[in-house]
This record gives sequence, structure tokens and C-alpha cells, in this order.
Amino acid sequence: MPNSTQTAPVRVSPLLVINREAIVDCQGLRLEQRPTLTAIQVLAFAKQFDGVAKAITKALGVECPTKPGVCNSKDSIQVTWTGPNNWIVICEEDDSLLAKLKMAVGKKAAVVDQSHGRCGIRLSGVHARSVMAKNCALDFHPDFFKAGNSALTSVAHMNALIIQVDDESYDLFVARSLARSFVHAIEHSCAEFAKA
Amino acid sequence: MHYSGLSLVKQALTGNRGWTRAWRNPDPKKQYDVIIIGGGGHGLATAYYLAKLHGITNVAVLEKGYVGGGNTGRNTTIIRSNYMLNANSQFYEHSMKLWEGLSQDLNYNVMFSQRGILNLIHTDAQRDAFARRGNAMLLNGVDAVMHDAEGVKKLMPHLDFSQNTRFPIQGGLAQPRGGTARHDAVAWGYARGADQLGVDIIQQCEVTGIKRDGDKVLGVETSRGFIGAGQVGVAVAGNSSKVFDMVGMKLPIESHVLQAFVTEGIKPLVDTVCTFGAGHFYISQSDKGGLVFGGDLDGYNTYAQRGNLPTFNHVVAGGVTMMPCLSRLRVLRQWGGVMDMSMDGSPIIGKTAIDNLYMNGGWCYGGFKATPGSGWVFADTIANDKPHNLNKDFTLERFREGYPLDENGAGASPNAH
Amino acid sequence: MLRIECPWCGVRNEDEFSYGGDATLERPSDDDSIEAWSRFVHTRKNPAGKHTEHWQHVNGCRAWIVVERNTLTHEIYSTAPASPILPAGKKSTRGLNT
Amino acid sequence: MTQQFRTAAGGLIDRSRPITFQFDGKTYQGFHGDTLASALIANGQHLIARSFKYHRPRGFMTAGSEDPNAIVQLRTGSRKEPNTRATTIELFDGLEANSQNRWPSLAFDAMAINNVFSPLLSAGFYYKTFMWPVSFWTSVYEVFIRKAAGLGVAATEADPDHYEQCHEHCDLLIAGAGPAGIAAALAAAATGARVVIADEHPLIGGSLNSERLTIDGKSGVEWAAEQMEILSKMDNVRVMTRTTVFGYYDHNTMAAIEKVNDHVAIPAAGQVRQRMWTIYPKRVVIAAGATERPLTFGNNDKPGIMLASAVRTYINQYGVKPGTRAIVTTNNNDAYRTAFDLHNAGVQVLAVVDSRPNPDEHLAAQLAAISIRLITGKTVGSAEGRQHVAYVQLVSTDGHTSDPERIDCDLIASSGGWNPNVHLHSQSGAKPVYEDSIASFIPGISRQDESSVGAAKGSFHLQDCLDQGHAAGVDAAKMAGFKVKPKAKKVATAKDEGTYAIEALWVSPTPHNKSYKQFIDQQNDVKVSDVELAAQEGYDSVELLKRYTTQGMATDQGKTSNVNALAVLAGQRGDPVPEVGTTTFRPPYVPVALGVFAGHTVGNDFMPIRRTAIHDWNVKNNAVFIEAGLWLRARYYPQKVGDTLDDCYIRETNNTRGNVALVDVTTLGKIDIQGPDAPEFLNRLYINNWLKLPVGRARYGAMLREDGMAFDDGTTSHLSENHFFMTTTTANAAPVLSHMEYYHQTVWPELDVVFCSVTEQWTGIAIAGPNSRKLLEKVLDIDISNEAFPFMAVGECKMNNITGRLFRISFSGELAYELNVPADFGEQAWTELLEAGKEMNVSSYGTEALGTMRIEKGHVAGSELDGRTTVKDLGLEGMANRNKHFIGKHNSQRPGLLEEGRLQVVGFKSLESGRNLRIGAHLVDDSIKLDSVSQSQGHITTTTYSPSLGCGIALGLLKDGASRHGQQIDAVFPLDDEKVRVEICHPVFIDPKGELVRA
Ligand SMILES: Cc1cc2nc3c(=O)[nH]c(=O)nc-3n(C[C@H](O)[C@H](O)[C@H](O)COP(=O)(O)OP(=O)(O)OC[C@H]3O[C@@H](n4cnc5c(N)ncnc54)[C@H](O)[C@@H]3O)c2cc1C
Ligand SMILES: NC(=O)c1ccc[n+]([C@@H]2O[C@H](COP(=O)([O-])OP(=O)(O)OC[C@H]3O[C@@H](n4cnc5c(N)ncnc54)[C@H](O)[C@@H]3O)[C@@H](O)[C@H]2O)c1
Ligand SMILES: Cc1cc2nc3c(=O)[nH]c(=O)nc-3n(C[C@H](O)[C@H](O)[C@H](O)COP(=O)(O)O)c2cc1C
Ligand SMILES: [Zn+2]
Repeated sequence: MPNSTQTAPVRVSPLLVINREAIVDCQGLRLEQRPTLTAIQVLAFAKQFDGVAKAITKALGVECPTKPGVCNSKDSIQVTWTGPNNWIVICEEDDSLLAKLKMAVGKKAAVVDQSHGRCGIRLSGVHARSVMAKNCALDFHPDFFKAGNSALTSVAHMNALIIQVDDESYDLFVARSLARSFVHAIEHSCAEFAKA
Repeated sequence: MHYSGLSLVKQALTGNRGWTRAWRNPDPKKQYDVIIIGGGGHGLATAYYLAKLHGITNVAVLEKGYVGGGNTGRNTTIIRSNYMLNANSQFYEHSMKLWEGLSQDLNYNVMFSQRGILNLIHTDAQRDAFARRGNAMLLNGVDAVMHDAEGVKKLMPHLDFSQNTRFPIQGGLAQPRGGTARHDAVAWGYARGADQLGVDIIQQCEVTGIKRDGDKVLGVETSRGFIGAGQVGVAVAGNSSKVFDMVGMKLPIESHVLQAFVTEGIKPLVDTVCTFGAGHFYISQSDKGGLVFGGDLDGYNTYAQRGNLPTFNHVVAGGVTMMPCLSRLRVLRQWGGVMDMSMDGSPIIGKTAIDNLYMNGGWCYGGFKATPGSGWVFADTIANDKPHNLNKDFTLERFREGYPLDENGAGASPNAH
Repeated sequence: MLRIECPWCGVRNEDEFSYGGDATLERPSDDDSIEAWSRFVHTRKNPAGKHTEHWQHVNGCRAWIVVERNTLTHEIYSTAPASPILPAGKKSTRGLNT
Repeated sequence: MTQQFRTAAGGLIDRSRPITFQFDGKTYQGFHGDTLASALIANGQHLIARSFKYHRPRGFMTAGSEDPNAIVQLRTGSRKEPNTRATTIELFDGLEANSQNRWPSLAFDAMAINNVFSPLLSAGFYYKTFMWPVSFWTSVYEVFIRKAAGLGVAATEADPDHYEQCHEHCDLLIAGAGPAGIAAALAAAATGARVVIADEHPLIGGSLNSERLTIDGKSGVEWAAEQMEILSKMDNVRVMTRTTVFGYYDHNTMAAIEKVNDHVAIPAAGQVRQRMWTIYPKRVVIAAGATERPLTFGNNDKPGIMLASAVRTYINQYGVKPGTRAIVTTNNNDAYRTAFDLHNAGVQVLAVVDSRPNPDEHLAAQLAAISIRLITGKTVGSAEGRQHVAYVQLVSTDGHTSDPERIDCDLIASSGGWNPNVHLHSQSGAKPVYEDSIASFIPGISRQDESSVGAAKGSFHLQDCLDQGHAAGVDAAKMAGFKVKPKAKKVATAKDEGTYAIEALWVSPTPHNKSYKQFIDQQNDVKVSDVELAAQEGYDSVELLKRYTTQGMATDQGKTSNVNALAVLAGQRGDPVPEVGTTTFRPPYVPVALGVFAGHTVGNDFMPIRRTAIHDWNVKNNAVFIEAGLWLRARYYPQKVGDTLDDCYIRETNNTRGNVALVDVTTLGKIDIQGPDAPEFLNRLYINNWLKLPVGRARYGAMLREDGMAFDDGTTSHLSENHFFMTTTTANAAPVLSHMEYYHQTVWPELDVVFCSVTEQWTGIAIAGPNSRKLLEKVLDIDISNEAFPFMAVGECKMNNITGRLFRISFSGELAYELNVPADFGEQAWTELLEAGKEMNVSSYGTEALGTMRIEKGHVAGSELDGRTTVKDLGLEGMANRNKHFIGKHNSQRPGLLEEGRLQVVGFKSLESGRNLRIGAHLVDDSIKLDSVSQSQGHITTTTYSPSLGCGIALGLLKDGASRHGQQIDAVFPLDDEKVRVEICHPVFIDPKGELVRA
């Protein structure tokens, strides 16, 4: 048995090696990482969808969306529809969230920690929409995709969750193993705006 | 009329007025001994060998459009016999041998060009798989050479040999006798050859029904009326399910689209047929100078004979990655063919549940190279009413009985072969 | 480009989906013969015209869906969830995209 | 003496911005706004290329992307671009172009000798010869044919430029920004609809820029420029110039290529050369205009012979005079404009030759007013001259050809009528139909959400174009749900330009009825006689004709020639043109560079890389990587310079077997499964039993495909009630999850279970070797004694505050554990384990040692699970419980999968010391010679040198292998002419009873 002179573990996100404040930072465009998020997936069991949504709403104080393509948020918590029977709850690191959600949904849903499995990136600025259009086939016109909208789709040929944060910012979540390739691909499409 | 350099000169001197039709344009007779449905390479070759090798000349080939207008006229013309499983290996090697004398046999230059085929290797796992295949080929009497990167460079100097690419080239498995042929010429050569032996080639004649008396086929309904037949052979590739539906048979086949592309003509750049092992891409240069290339299936059932963009983009990304200098060359045309994808990726040639109805199909994207061999064994099967040794394993029953011939191990998912 | 409407996520490009083939095949029961099972796995209607097929929205919500599509023209007549029990997709009112 | 053929003024060129460029090594000057073609013409250079087959001198036939002749080699070095149309190249400073397919020079081309032999080189001649002697085909004929083929020369280095892709959505996409397209854009945009309008040219305006037309009282050029201003300023409009819509795909998906930087020498940093647009419009308006076709007469391919409309474009748009003494020859009204424009530009018009006996009186009067001679009922029978037209011979269209009139000239402006650009319409799946009144094809019934307007629809009257464009724009907006506001109701008004009338003339009679080369497809040198010959030989459907003669298969895809060709074929067959039909139109509308399709997913970015949390540590510690799917895995860890793969994996294996070592197993698929029916679901998925697995235990499982073949294997653990955790092989992680989702959603929806991938959440570390427990005891907070944590036990644990999961499972066959920790702690856990184990010399090991140990242990993996093997073949049949239902159960009982003679997994030991076995070797009886027809009885799937056994061992698949242990056989590798004698043995080489793992 080990003796317990333990130090708290430090989370190392896959993008931390990109040791800059922002990955891309120029006039009208910024690409930065959002390390050490907490991300919890909640999957409702059969016929429990509405009940689970209510439980989440109650536990978090954020309306849990029952419609596809919606992310509701309050303070730092984003609750996003991610499938016919599941959601993902994302916020700044919060070790208590997992237990809180498990408690809230009881036997109605599976609650799975994905905090280390997803890597968060924020793309913002007036050119953000153009960069999105180069990497994703969705329509980002403000009449069709605006703050509070989300989509699971393919971005730069990789699976991603997109959440529009405000008129000019998008949060992108990708598998941690792909994070560096993903950022690299997005950087490509920023190049024309990142003029020297 | 015999074709030769001399006949060209003679005709040139008389203003090329003397050339006669390559094949007649007969009206269908009331009855034939054998009707072949499908005027692609396979159907025409079958008719040719029926007449030439089995003396059966009261034969009609019925083609709904123009001869060679199916997959024969839209394929990337790669010819090889680099198969791993015995049944395939022996069949395709037989076909290869027929290719080697085909122009002379048909007196029609099919431009069979044995510039070799090279399958690139990028990973150890591929090297292992190709070693197994190459050794199997040699054991079957087929030529095969394993190259390291240096060896590949001699054959294809303009590939990306740097380490600065996602999947650097480690080597390649080559079949030097592989190559390409002029697709149209194959159809026309067989049509002309069969015609000269008395076969009726009937174009613009679509088979719309098959008339039966119990377990016996009496003939076919066509857009040009009923035509009686002693035996009927079906060689309609992507339309196999449609034709067999006329006798209520369901096949272990799905129809999928495979696309092909050609660039503007350029001076010789790609000397051999080359396939990229890290993506879906293969390329060769036609003797007109265009680079002919293709890749993966679009992946869904279709009879539309046209493909879509995602595959196009994906195929080209593989191409430019494999050979970066392709980037500035331009695509001239994009087209598609309806593939008869079988459940194990291997063909079906033989008898059916109906006595005098025979099937030739399930060619997937590999049937052009089979053309001579396919016609040869299909003619033999029809003439003798039993499969030849070379096609005895290509039965319809193999699926039920558990003898799939699955070169890729993809199982019963046609879009994965 | 096939544009397939996921009953939940809305219209998406074909490359977000993976193809699952004929959706009308009936899976035999454990008591059925090997013959029936072999037919189920291997034979296909492969129609020229309306085809009812499975697709999975793999790069999206991961739902399997049933698509009615014309194999001659690629026209899509309808899409629906494959699972009878997953909560239906109530489309977002906020964006037309979804 | 530069630019002596410039007009005095006018055109859309900027005369204040001269540009210097080179063609064939010679330096010229042009102006900003020129194309390479217009600049060369301004300098009197008409000879631009040699034809494909006969190497005939060729000039500029058109002023646009349809030109069959004017293709050159643009730029040099790695930016070399063969077959580039001089008529579309915007002039830039430093431009270098060269002529192609000629030797030694453009003016003197030795291959022009082919001209003399042309009767020998008739359509399809190569199919009839080069067959004897057989050996000459490869050594002589083919060499010659290949050398002769092709036009330009490709670069051989990598393209230094970048490309990208972009998506756009809109209510209306308009292809073509001529008057019709502009009118459509204005009308739709005024309603608020989202409009994209694209045009190939740098300016919008289409034919307005090359004609002298008037709209709303302004010149067409001015009007277009004003609309460009208006449209560009609207938020709901995207005006895309230099953008060609090249493909119409399913579900109204359009592809376009934007030439972002082709008009500069080198794109600026960060800029792409070209961009591909995938556009998803609700509706498409095709306003692509029409393409003029030439008249077909003797020697109609000489430099100095141009389309009548091209002559106007050169004069009006580029301010150059394509000649000094011109003949206009036509069968329709439109070409008269050319006579007026030439006259206006000060070029002498010797005659307008109209093949119709009774031309338009109004036009005749206009000609008379400026004293231009009008010759009717006649046409050009032949053009004469060496490298340029010097004179024409006129013949009567009624067949009277014996006394041709000779007129000396240096320019023939020729018009055979107009072909609406039905390409995109046709690509959309629709069928164009023949329209007698214009003697050409027009769009037929729409099959997708598109309509054609203006010249693309066969309407050649400017006001009609404007009206139709406007109406189509309004309709599109309405269909997209927009209300039409009053200001959107206004249509521009054009000054009347008279009407279009034509009497088809497909082939001109020749002087004295002599045989002349009358070209149809100028790039591929297809002549009228070739079409006739093809028909004579039975290649008499359009498609056969095309393939036999190569008509329409060149880089221009027959834009100017197809209709002429099929009319000739129709004549030959004695059928009306519509009965002959057209060939199939296919994308792309113009040739498009491969680079643009690839975008930036090329080279290193061809596919993304998946990295584990240990990746950076691996890099720091000199790991050599290997690809596994998209993952990079450490294969082995060199310790010092010169360490080979063998040195490393033997060292790593020995340290594992004898001590303790760590391997990163993150890449295995991991699936979280929860729900009351999870056990039942697993029970149907796997062949073995899952209903009674206790909490806290793992079990090895195997699953089949529905066809009965083995699919995947791995362990699944029962974490807590109704909560399971599955691992899959790296390769099958995604397919297995999809497979489970498929069965759950479509086959067994009644089972209450959910699952999701957690592959990314966890870093997996295997700690293997006799000292593994000792090591873990140092760092973990739980009791892992054999009693408390036996083989196949599973439990939660903590290591230095990192909460993880511990699994007592073993791939190596040693006492081993797998520790999963949240991935952001992966590297920390890994280094802490190494740190803690330092005193016991713990090391890391890579996939090579991992593989060695799995072979020694006889564990099957991907090379045996190759999709062709059954669990019986793999020796796992004992696991199957056939009293329950599971996927693949029935098909695995097909006779062929059960019978004797199948390949089964066995082990092999080399019997020749020092000689290892090789993967891919085949197993044959010793009597076999290496080149005889296969007697292969199986093959070797995986091999290694076993440090534990001190010899080469292997696993393989051998016919009836299970019953042949102890026998000998040859493992042959004919690719390298090798043969090794081997002993067949049980696949488990080490610890067959599994005592180590349970220790
Ligand atoms: C893009 C592409 C690339 C390919 N690349 C290669 C390659 O590189 N190498 C290779 O070996 N193979 C390749 N193939 C496969 C190969 O082209 C085919 O397997 C082969 O040509 C099939 O020949 P066939 O004679 O059986 O069929 P087809 O040539 O398709 O002939 C069948 C004929 O039957 C006619 N028909 C159909 N229904 C009826 C009816 N009811 N009545 C009358 N007639 C009917 C059709 O019109 C057609 O002409 C490729 C295929 C495609 C589409
Ligand atoms: N005989 C005649 O009298 C005759 C014949 C033809 C045209 N016209 C005149 O020409 C005008 C026709 O106007 P219009 O607007 O229909 O055609 P247009 O020719 O003026 O404009 C078409 C535009 O579309 C562009 N284009 C074509 N295909 C494209 C593609 N795939 N992608 C992007 N751009 C593409 C062309 O480059 C051109 O700029 C009218 O003034 C008409 O009177 C007259
Ligand atoms: C090997 C091969 C080479 C080809 N080369 C050319 C070519 O150089 N130019 C061309 O226009 N088409 C070429 N094609 C394509 C044909 O024009 C045509 O697209 C194809 O035969 C399919 O017919 P479809 O498009 O009429 O349906 C080629 C086709 C093949 C199979
Ligand atoms: Zn979805």
C-alpha cells in the first residue's frame, strides 16, 4: 500500500503543448483552447427521456433541451442535446458535477464522464463564420444558426460538436486524440486572415 | 474484312471508301439456339467463344443500348491476375493468358498494354498482406515481384517518397504482366469477331421479360418483340438483379456506383498502373495521354450511373497525396458505372435453378480484366451445360453452403469489397 | 451529393452518414433454418426504383434511420427513425438548420 | 512594333497598365485586362498551337473557355500547367507560356508530316494495325503511340500552391452573370432572398462586355458595372467572379471552382490558388449563355479563322483587331454584328457571305449603307494559306462548286449558329431537346430545382434574356418563401437588336467537290470524313461515333463541335438530328485542377492523426511509432544509438517476462454499456454466456458477424449492477459500436440498454510481468493480492489521487493488470508508474514486444481475425453457447464452415536454427517446386523470434491444422525464393495451462 503523501493530479490537455495564449490570434479571428472542462454525457434509458430532461433541468437550473440542435446555457454550464436519448453537460472544471447528475437522474439514465475525452476549442471573431464555412457543410447564416444552436457534425472531416456562443464565437469539441490534427486543419483555413 | 497495315494502305489509297461494317446490323430472328443478354465485353466474348470454340453459331447478343456501353465502356481498364484465393487466381490467370494473344486472335488491336501494375505498401500490415498475396501468386504460376521503396521509385519516379507525408511509401507489390487495354476496342473486337462467325449482334434491343414453361426458358420478350431461345445466358453486370427478377430470382448482389475520372491528355508521366495503399486511389495513363483514375464506391445502392462529390474529393485527395505533381493537372470528365457487387466480392458464373438459364455476374469492380476468361468459361458452361473446372467454385450456391470467396474478408457487405 | 434528412438533426450531407443497406430484410428467428438465415444475409431485392434502406448518422447523433430513396434518380421520399422507441426528433424552432 | 493590332481606343483593358510577358521565349507586351490570347493577337501572333494528330498549325478560334485549339503550357517548374487555354488566362506580369506538342518549334513542326499520311490515320486506324509481328507491339508500336499521345508536359515536382474548400448555402444560385443572370439576381435579391451569382470571368456582364448593346439607355458594359456595384453591396448577395460552376450533382448540390489567384504570378502568403465551393441552393438558375459553333468547310482550322462572336469580343472587350481584311461567313443573322463591329473598328470587311439565299432584308440594308458586300447563297468552301488564311474560295450552297470565287483575306469570322449551354441542365439529370428554329438543343424538362434563362435557354433576344432572368429570379424567391416587393418588379429595358434567324448549314460543299480536310473537333483532329467513316463501319450511334473517332473527348469536350458532328452523323444515317441525340454531358463543365478537389487534406494532412496521452512522453523517449488505424502507437523504444528493432523488442519482452514493464493500450476501443438489459444484450452479441458474470469480474468474449465469421474479441467487465465496460480491438472500435447501435435500434429495441464510446476518456496502461503486482502495490490504494484481486478481477482504485479502474487481465500471458485513468492524467500515471518501478527496473514496451508475447501465448489478433475465419478455425468454438441466440449463430453452421479441410490456427516453430519465419509465407508439402500450381495448405499470419524459447515461432492458418500438431511442413516465401522447414505445433507456446496469469 502506498503511503499518502499525494499531490493533486494536474490535468494535461492534448493542446497544452501549443504553448501560446491563443493558437491563432489576429485581427478578426481568434482560436483558443478551453482546457480542463468537465463534460458529462447523460443517456436516458427507455421511456425516461422527458423525466431525465426534467431532472437535469432541476439539478442544474438550466433548461435541458429536448429538441435537437439546441444548447442551453447559464453561467459556465452548457447543456446540449447530443442524440435522441442523450445530452452532454459541459462546464468549467467541476468535480462535483458527475455525482450531482447521477443523483439527479437516479436509475433513469446512465451518466458517463467524458471530461478527458473531449477537447474544447473556441473560434471567434468576424471571420469565424468564414472559417466554419470552410470546414463544415452546415449553414451558419445567422438566420439559421445562432447563439444557442448546436450541432453534431463533421468539421474538417472529423466528428465535432459545435455550439454557437454568440454572434461571432463557436465552441468546438472534438475527440482528444484528434485535437492536434483538428487544430492544425482549422489553422489552415485561418491562414488567409492571419496575414503577416 | 481482314485488318492489317496493308489493308490500311490499300484503303487509304481509295479514300477509305472500302471499309465495311465492323459488324452487321441484323433484325432479330424468331429463334436462336443461344441468346446472350448483354452486349458488354462478357456477353460478346461469350458469343465469340461459343461460335469459335463450340461451333454454336445460331446465337444472338441482345444489347439494350450500344455495345460496350455498360461497364465495359466506363471502367479504368486495369488488367491483372494478382489474386490470393486459388479459385480467383486460376480463373484470372487464365484470362490473362487469353489477353496476351487477344489482338491477334480477334484481328482487332485491343491495345493490351502490359506496363505492369504496382500496389503501394505504406504499413507493415500491408506488407504482410501483400507478401501473402505475392507468394500465393507465384505458387499459382502468376508473376509477382516485391519492391522496396527504391524499386518503386524506378517504376514511378514522381510519387511522394518523402517521409513528410502521412503514409510514407515502404515498397510495393508488382505484377509486371498486368496492365491496361483499350476498353471500347475489346467490345468492338469481340463484336466483330462474333459477327464474322455468324452471331447476330442486336443493339437497341432491351430484354423486358423472360418467358418460361415451368423450369425451362422459352425465350425473351424484348423492346423488339419476342425472341425464342434454346438457352439463355445473362451477362448484364449491374443490371443482373433486374433481369433475374424477371424469373423471380433474388441474387446475392447489390448494384453500386463506381466512379472514374480522366485528366486532360499529357505526355507520358505514369508508366505503370499504380494503386495507393493508404487511401482509395488508382491511376494509369491511357495511350491517348489522359490519366485515368478512380477509387472507392460511393457506397449506396444505385442504378443512376452517376456519382457524387464526396467520393470525388476523397479519391483525388488520395491521388495528390500519392503523387503531388498531379495537383495542377485537370480533371476532364467524371462518370460512373453500375457495379454488380456480390456478397463476397467474387463473381458468379454458372447454372441457375432454371435449367437452360445461365448467369454471369457479380463482377464488382474487377470484371474488365475477366472479359476473355469470363466469355471463355461461360461459353463452355453453356455449351456443355455444366461449369468448367475454372468456374466451378463461382456458384450461386456457395453463399448458402458456406464457401464464400472473400478476398477482402469484408463479409456480406457489398459496399466494403 | 445526397442530402439526407436526419429525423433529429435535419438535412446533412451524405458523408455524415454510413450506409446500412436494405432495411426491409426480415431477420429470421432462432428457430428458422440455416437456409433462411443464409438467404437473409445474402440475397437482396436490389430494386431499380424505390429502395428502403438503413443509414446511420455516424458523424452526428448516431441514430440509425430508415430512408426511402429512388435508386434511379437518388430522390429521397422520406426518412424516419429506425428505432421505434427513441424519443422522436422535435425540431428546433430556433434554427431552420436543424 | 508592339501591339500593332490594338484598336485606337476602347475595350475593357487598362491601357495605363502595360504588362510584360513571354510566349515561346519571346517577350511581348499587353495590358491589364487582356487574356493571353488577346495580348498575343494584339501583337499579331496568331499561331498558338499544333493539333493533336496531324500537328496542323492552329490559332485562336474563340475568346472563351470553349476554345479547342489555343492550349498552351503555362508557367514553369513546379507550377507548370499543361493544356491551359490561352483564351482564359488573365495576363499578369512575368507570365510565361509555351506552345506544346511540337518539335522542334511551333512554326516548324516536324510531326506535321502526319498531315501527309492522314488517309492512313483515319478514325480508329490503330485498331486495325500494329498487331504483327506480335513482339513489336510492346517494343515499337506502343512506344511510338505513347510518345505521340498527350499534349502538354506535366510538372514532376509537388505543387507549391494551396487549395481549399468552402461551403455556401443560398436560396438561389445563378450560374452565369450575363444580362439574364444579372436580371435574375436583381429580382431575387430585392426580395431579401439569399443569392449567389457566379461567373467565370473577372467581370460580370457576360456577352454585354463583348457586344455593343444598350440597356436602360446605357451601354451594356456600363449597365453591368452598375449592377455589379449594387449587387456587391447587398448583404444577401454573394457575387463570385472568376468562378465557374462546373458540376450539378444530386439534391441540387452544385460545385464551383474559384480561381482566387490564377491572375497573379504567385499567390500571396496565406492565400490559396483556387477554392472549391460546394453550394447548396434551394433553386438554380442557369444563365450560362450560349456557345457559337463554326461553319465546317475545307481547311477550316487555319489560324485566322475565328468564331464571329469571338471577333467581336476581341474588338469590343479587348481592343484588338484579329485581322485587317475580313470575311464574315454565316448561316444566321447574328454574325452581321461582326461585320458592323469590324467596320466600326476600322477593319476592312471584304464581304459577308450568307449561305441563305434570302437573308434578313433589314440587315442587308444596314450592310449596304456602309458599303459592305453581301454575298448570298454562297459559303466559304475552303480556306487557303500556309500558316494563316490567305484567301478563301466561295462556293454555292446549292452544290455549284466548279467556279469558286477567290477572295484574299487574313480573317474569317465564321458562324454556324448558337448552341445554348445546356451542360449544367443536362448534368442535373435532364435531357436537352432539339429545337428546329435555332437548329440546336435547348433545355428539356427539369429534373431538379433548376431552370435555364436567356441564351442558355435558346433565347437570343436581349430583352427576352432580361425578362426571363427577372421572372426566374422572382420565382426562385417566391419558392423560397419570400414576398416580392414592388421594387423587385422592375425589369431593365434593352434597345431592340433585331431577331435571330438561322438556316442550318452543317457542312459546306468544297471547291470542285474536291476532298478537303473539314474539321469538326479541331483539338482531336476529327474531320467530317472520320464521322462518315465511323458511320460506314457501323459505329453509327452518337456514343459509338464519339468513342471511335474521339469526337468531343478533348479538353474542350466538344463545346463548339458536338452539335456539328451529330448533324453530320444524322445526315449520314439519313435520320433527323433529334433522333441521333446528344452524347452524355458530364462534369466538370471546364477542366478543374485536381488540387482543388483535394483541398488541404493532402500529404501529411491526408488523414488526421490520433495520439494517445502518452504520445509526448513517447516522443521524448525516442519511441519509434507504428500506424494502427489513425493512431500512432509506440512500436519500440531504442535506448541507445544503433539499437535495432530486434534489440529493443527482445529487451522489452525479456523485461516483461522476467520482471515488469508497461505498455500503452489506449487505442483499444472502449464502450460503456448500461441498463437493466445490458447482460441480455451482451448475451446476444457475444457467442458466450453473459447472464451470470458477477460484478467485479471481466470475461473474454468473441462476437461474430451475421454471416457467421468471427468479427471481434475482447474483454468486457461488470463494473456495477447494470453497468458494463467493453473493450474491442483497435481496428474494430468504431465498427463494433455501430454494430451494437444497429442491433439495439433496429433489431432489439425492446432491450433497455444504452451505450457510448469512452475510448477517448481513458488512457489504458498494461502493467505486465511477474513483478507487476509488486509495482502496483506501491502505488495503488487497494488490495491486489491474488486472493483479493484474482485473475479477471475488476475494481476501482486510486493512484496518487488519480481515480482509475484496474483490470486483472493479460494479453502477454504474464501476471498482468490493465490500469485505466482519465486521459488528462495519462502521462502522469505513466511516469509515476515508471518512477515507482525504477528500483525494480521497470521499462516501457511497444507493440512489437506486445505482439511477440501474444504470439508466444497464442492469442489470435487481427491477422487471424481476417474476416474469413470462424471461431472454430480460431480454436474458440468451445466458448460458443449454442443453446442461446447470438448474432451469426446460424450462418456459422453452414456446411462449408464446418467441414474438414478448413484453415485453422496453429503454431509453428522453425526447425532451421537461426532462420526466422516470415509473415505471408505459405505452407506447402516438401515435394512441391516453387513454381508449380498452388498446393498451398495455408499461410503464416504472424511471426516473431521468441526470446523465451530462443527460436523463431509463428502463428498461421493451416488446412486441418488442429489435428496436425507435431507434423512438419515447408514454409515457403517464393517472392524471395526462401524455404524454411517448420514444425506444426499448438498455438500456445508458453504456459499452456495459464498458470502465470493466475499467479
Ligand atoms: C468506374 C469503373 C471502373 C472499373 N475498373 C475496372 C478495372 O480497372 N479493371 C477491371 O477489371 N474491371 C473494372 N471495372 C469493372 C468492369 O468494368 C466490369 O466488371 C465489366 O466491364 C463487366 O462487363 P460486362 O460485360 O459483364 O458488363 P457490361 O459491360 O456492363 O455489359 C452489360 C450490358 O448489358 C446490357 N443490358 C443490361 N440490361 C439489359 C437488358 N435488360 N437487355 C439487354 N441488354 C441489357 C447493358 O446495356 C450493358 O451493355 C470497373 C467498372 C467501373 C464502372
Ligand atoms: N444569335 C444571337 O443573337 C445571340 C446568341 C447568343 C447570345 N446572344 C445575346 O447574348 C446575351 C445572352 O445573355 P445571357 O445572360 O443569356 O448569356 P451571356 O452569354 O451574356 O452570359 C453568360 C455568362 O455565363 C458565364 N458562364 C457560362 N457558363 C458558366 C458556368 N458554368 N459557370 C460560371 N459562369 C458561366 C459566361 O462566361 C458568361 O459570362 C443576350 O444579349 C443575347 O441577345 C445573342
Ligand atoms: C479508359 C477511359 C478513358 C477515357 N478517356 C476519355 C477522354 O480522354 N476524354 C473524354 O472525354 N472521355 C474519356 N472517357 C470517358 C468517356 O467519355 C465516358 O464518360 C465514359 O465512357 C462513360 O460514358 P458516359 O459518360 O457517356 O456515360 C474515358 C473513359 C474510359 C473508360
Ligand atoms: Zn442525426
